[in-house]
Amino acid sequence: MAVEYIQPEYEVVRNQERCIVCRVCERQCANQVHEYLKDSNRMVADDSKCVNCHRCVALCPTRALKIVKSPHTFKENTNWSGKAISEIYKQAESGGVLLSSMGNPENYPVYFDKMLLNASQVTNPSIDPLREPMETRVFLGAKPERIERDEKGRIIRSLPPQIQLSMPVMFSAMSYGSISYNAHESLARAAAELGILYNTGEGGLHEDLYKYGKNTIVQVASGRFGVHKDYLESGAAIEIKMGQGAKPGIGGHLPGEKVGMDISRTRMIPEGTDAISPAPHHDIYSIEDLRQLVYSLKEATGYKKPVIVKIAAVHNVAAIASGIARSGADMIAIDGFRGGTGAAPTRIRDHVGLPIELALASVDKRLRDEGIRNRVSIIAGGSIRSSADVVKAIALGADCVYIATAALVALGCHLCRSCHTGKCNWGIATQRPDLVKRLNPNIGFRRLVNLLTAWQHEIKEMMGGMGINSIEALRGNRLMLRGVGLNEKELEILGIKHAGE
Amino acid sequence: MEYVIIGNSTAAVGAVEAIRRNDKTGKIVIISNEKYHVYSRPLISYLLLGKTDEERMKYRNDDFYSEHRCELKLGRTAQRIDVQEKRVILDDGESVSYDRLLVASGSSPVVPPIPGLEKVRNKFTFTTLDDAKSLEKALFENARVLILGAGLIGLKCAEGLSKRNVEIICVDLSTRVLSSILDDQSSEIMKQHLEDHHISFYLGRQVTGFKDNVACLDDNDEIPFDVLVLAVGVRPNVNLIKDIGGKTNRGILIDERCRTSIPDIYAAGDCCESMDISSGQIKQMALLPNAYMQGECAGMNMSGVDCIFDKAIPMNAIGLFGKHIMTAGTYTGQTYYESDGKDYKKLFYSNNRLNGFILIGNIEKAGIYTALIREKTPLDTLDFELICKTPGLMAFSRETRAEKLGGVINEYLGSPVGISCVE
Amino acid sequence: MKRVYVNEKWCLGCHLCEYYCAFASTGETDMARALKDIRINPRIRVEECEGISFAVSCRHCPEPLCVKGCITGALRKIDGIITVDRNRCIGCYTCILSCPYGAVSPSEDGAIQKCELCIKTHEGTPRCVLGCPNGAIVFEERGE
Amino acid sequence: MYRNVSGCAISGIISRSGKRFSGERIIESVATMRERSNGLGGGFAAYGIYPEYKDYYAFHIFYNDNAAKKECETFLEEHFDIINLSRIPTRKIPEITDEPLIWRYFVLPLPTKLAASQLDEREYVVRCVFRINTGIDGAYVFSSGKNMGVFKAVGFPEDVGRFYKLEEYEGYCFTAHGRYPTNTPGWWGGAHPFSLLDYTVVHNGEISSYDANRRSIEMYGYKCTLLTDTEVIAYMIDYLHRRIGLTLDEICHVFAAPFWSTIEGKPKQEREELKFLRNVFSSLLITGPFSIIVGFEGGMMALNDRLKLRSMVVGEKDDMVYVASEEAAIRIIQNDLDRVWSPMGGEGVIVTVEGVKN
Repeated sequence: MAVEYIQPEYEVVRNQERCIVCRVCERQCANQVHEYLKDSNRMVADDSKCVNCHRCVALCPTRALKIVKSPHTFKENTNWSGKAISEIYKQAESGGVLLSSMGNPENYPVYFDKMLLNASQVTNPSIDPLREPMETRVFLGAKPERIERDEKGRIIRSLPPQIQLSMPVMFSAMSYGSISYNAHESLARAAAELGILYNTGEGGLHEDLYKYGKNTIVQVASGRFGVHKDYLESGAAIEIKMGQGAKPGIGGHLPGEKVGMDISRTRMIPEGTDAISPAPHHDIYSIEDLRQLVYSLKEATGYKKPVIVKIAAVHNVAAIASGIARSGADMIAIDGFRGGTGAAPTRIRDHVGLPIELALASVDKRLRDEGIRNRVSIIAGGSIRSSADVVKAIALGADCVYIATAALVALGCHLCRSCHTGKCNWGIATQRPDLVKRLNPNIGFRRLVNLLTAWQHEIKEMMGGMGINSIEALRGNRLMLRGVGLNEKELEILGIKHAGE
Repeated sequence: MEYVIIGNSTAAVGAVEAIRRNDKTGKIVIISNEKYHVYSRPLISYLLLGKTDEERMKYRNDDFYSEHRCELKLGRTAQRIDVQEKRVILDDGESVSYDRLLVASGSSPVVPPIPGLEKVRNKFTFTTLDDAKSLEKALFENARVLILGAGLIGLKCAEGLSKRNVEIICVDLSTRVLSSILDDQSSEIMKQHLEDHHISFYLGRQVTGFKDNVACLDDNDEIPFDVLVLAVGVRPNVNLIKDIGGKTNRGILIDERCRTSIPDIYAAGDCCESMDISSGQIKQMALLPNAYMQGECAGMNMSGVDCIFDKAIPMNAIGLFGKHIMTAGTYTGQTYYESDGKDYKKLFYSNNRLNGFILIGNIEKAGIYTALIREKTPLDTLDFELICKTPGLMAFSRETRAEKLGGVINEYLGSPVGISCVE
Repeated sequence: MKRVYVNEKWCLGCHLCEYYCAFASTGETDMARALKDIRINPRIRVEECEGISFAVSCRHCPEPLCVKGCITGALRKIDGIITVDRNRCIGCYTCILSCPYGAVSPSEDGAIQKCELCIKTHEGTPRCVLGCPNGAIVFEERGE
Repeated sequence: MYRNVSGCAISGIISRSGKRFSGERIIESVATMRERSNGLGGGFAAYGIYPEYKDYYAFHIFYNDNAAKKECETFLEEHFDIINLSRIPTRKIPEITDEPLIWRYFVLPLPTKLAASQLDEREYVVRCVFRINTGIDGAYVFSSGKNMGVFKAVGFPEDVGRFYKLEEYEGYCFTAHGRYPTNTPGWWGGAHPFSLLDYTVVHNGEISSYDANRRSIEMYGYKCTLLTDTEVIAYMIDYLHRRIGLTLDEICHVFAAPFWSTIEGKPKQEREELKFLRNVFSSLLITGPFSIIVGFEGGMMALNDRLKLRSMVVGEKDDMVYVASEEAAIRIIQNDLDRVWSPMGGEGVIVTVEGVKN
């Protein structure tokens, strides 16, 4: 095209003094940014192809590369940002819906960053996790409202199915298809090693990973891909996906080119066909329908598996959660609007949903107000970035959190937000064998284990500082939180006081 | 246990190292008619060339004998073996008793029966350090050196002399250089290369006689020379065994455990003949690697550990004026061939096996071809077309590669089922 | 003994091992300075073909044909590691002819070179292993 | 909403045989620990003091003024049969000032009202107490059990005891509390013990699980108006003991649950029980330092947090059992002890009067 409306976002800066022409950048860039010029024996780059994934930067052995934001600018103003302008150019050219990946990047408040944690001083000793037991084990599942005793007066210990986790963090749903086999294997093995769960997402479960079933949540989504009896029985829990924080109200679409032999078999669809998850479940048009699916799944698995219902955080999330709690579900997963995705319409990703912090606070409060909080466990997801976010989410009232983006980042993801291209240079969001092999699960699983081990240490440190040595005493303990820079309404919804109060 | 080794070169070292692996205390006696610490014979040409010196020619470090606790009888010749008494009688009458004896007596240069040879001044053979030292002493500026034989020894000698400001003339009965290891075309390439380095050849010619220091050829040409090097071949030293009725042919006959036909007597190295597994023939393969491995095999068996060496093949790595030649095996069967006139590659194969090869120039990873011959690898188990073009592990199956490179062994899989989360 | 093992399943064909190997033998502290405008001649080599790649370096065989065949005694096996005394090596390349892995190669000065597990230049893990981004080359004790 | 953060002294005395004794001894005991109080609150719970009205709920109520009293009494009359009402006798002493109107009522639920409510009698009483405490401004029921009473005020505990003429009461069990609140002005209702029905709690400590416990217990209809640890603990005891039906022993395993590592080491049956309790009642786990003495009809229970971050000593002499923050507070009233020990963190000490089941 003669007119270039859109200019490269990044520039690849190469320090020719340091470049030894090893060509690793060229070999490792699936976007073919780098090129070797034989005549002059030097490397050059085509900035327009760069997605800023940093694969070349990370592998350059002489640190000769860096990627900088292009100083190119439109005549922007507050209203017409460069992004707004380029998006118009793109749509004027393509006539299509804009697609994006990963979580909402826009400048909405991040409430986790506006809450501070408490610590003990004088009147109540802080507890040193290096010296005293510091417990992060949690149980997920419905709790009985009364107890019964046998004829000897002993408590009858029959409970609805429970999940025991070594720490209140799980890997949330990412389908095999949206991410690679090696990414899945890394998650599965890390979950097994850590004593937590990972989630298959809606793409079914590769037969090689059935052995990690006790650490697996099997998801049932609107496309019902890969759902069969063995699949349901293989997992520790079943999740019904009603919605996803990154794209509430929107289904999923795995392009046919990603549906190779293994994925085709796992999803139970023909090779090369698009895998389209409808926006709604076509058998769930009401809460009663959901209840039927919950019980169908329980019936199918002999009431041995807890059922999770996952919803996107939307405006009336509290009422929806209340309905779900009464539908027989054992757990509710709430996914905030910053949650990641392999691909979502940009407008949906950037403009729909709620911050998880507010959604979580209002759901927890609503369920308590209705006296049904113990009927369900709450799993909060949608951009939990650190152990501090975990602690804050638990203090707001979550039983457990879901992480996905953080896990991918641990696996090497650089948040270039180009998942939808299928050319993930880090071997995560791709099905191209040459790219998939870049993620060695032996390394990947170890990095995930390291990440959560580190988080667990930090969680223990923060708990110890608060004088709490079992994480259940942190759950819903909102006095441990104080807001900074929040208005009355925000504080009210979060159920916390302002710092200094 | 008393071990006696006749000879102090490669095979002897192989035997000593093997014996000491199994027997730390037994007595080892080494008898050699040379007075030197063990040195590498093939290096004598490099000594002439100035690329090495006597110190660096030592095949093993100075402390080799003490470390391996060997008793040395150097400059002494083993005259005969007394099989009944199990002892070796030396030239000075001393007798050395043995429980196990290794004959690693090597070979001697062939001196052809040419009329007038006895009157030639400055004539040398070229297999020992003393040979090289004597030859060096006889050299002078612009001397004409006539080398009889364009084989491995003759040409290495020629190269060794090349920096000495002497004229080098090579005569060989064969019409080709290195006729024992090269075929016509490769031989021609090497001849060109050698001529480019100022070696003159008289090929397909016979020296019929000498008139003092003039060689007379069969076509009546006469070549005057100052120094004569006889490099027409070597003959195994078999007499010690032959004298006591042991089986010999051109060389001493040994089995795959390096045993001679006489109990408790082993033989190894250039004095032997053994099976060339690339051709299935028994032949003399006077090659250093074989000598070491035969010596090692003999040493193992002598010290009580059963060991078989049945992987002997002819193989030669030789560099001449910067051009490297590698050959191995037997040149029979179908061929794969590529050459640009300077470099050369020919592979010989039949019956699903690689029989031999000749490489000139690009010798990268040649050992992979050697291994195919040595291991008799069925060619249909690998990508033969690929390996012909490029020797490498790529041509093998994934499983074979994994085995060779260790990739599949003990790959850490974490805990297949770790901490269960199910109540 | 710890050895280098290669698993082609994870080899990306990035050739970084070769560069880290070449760098290791320079004794320099900065790779850019060490290898700028240099055509590297590493002791570990990546074989590549149609999407398959793997690095090959000396296996330090229990029965090393290179050592047994070495005409000068320059190649020795010391504490399980096959090392070359470059002072003794005269470049006959019998070892190249012997090595079934193709793991010995000529160096610039004519003497041979091969992987010596970096023992002459660095402590600890060989540099190719450290430089491999994907765990395709590992340095492990696996028993013999 | 301000939450009380406090350090304190606690003491308790019980006769296992149910023998009644004067309140003088508990005053003497708690007075020893004056150092642990700061004059901002003190109080006592006394059991077995109203034998003549043992079948009636004894409401002790603070009124800010007569208007509140009137409103409250109207409410009481609507819901209860009031057998007896009187001012609680007090003694004017300079150490105790600003006292509210302090009244005592012996009541039984009106049978018609009770039947109409479809509630269990005790639940009916609890709801009425909450109605008064949260609905009637200036009225506060601080004691509502049978044959027992709470006496508390702003002041040092020994002064509070003298103020209420506690030496004139005889009971089989007394508990006492001297308060050292760190950040709130004293308020009569805020003093300990905290009670609901016959459950009373005196507590020394500051629990870090407060808001988790509070938000959890409020789900069951309790309203934590005082924002004290003691209040929430009292409600949790009421909930678990009266409503869920856990034994006191089981309650100890909920409040001060053994660490998982300890649980894993137990025999299967016990392990499963402990795990069940921890899992099902995880929100009622109490973390942070505490030592509590819980009084109830026919018994007393003492419990420390599981790390034993607060001191607590138990002494025994014949049928008497003494619990106090400090051994000196026991020795002062009974130096000749058969046995004295410090319970382990999380080890509940439950003493019941013979013939009474808990």
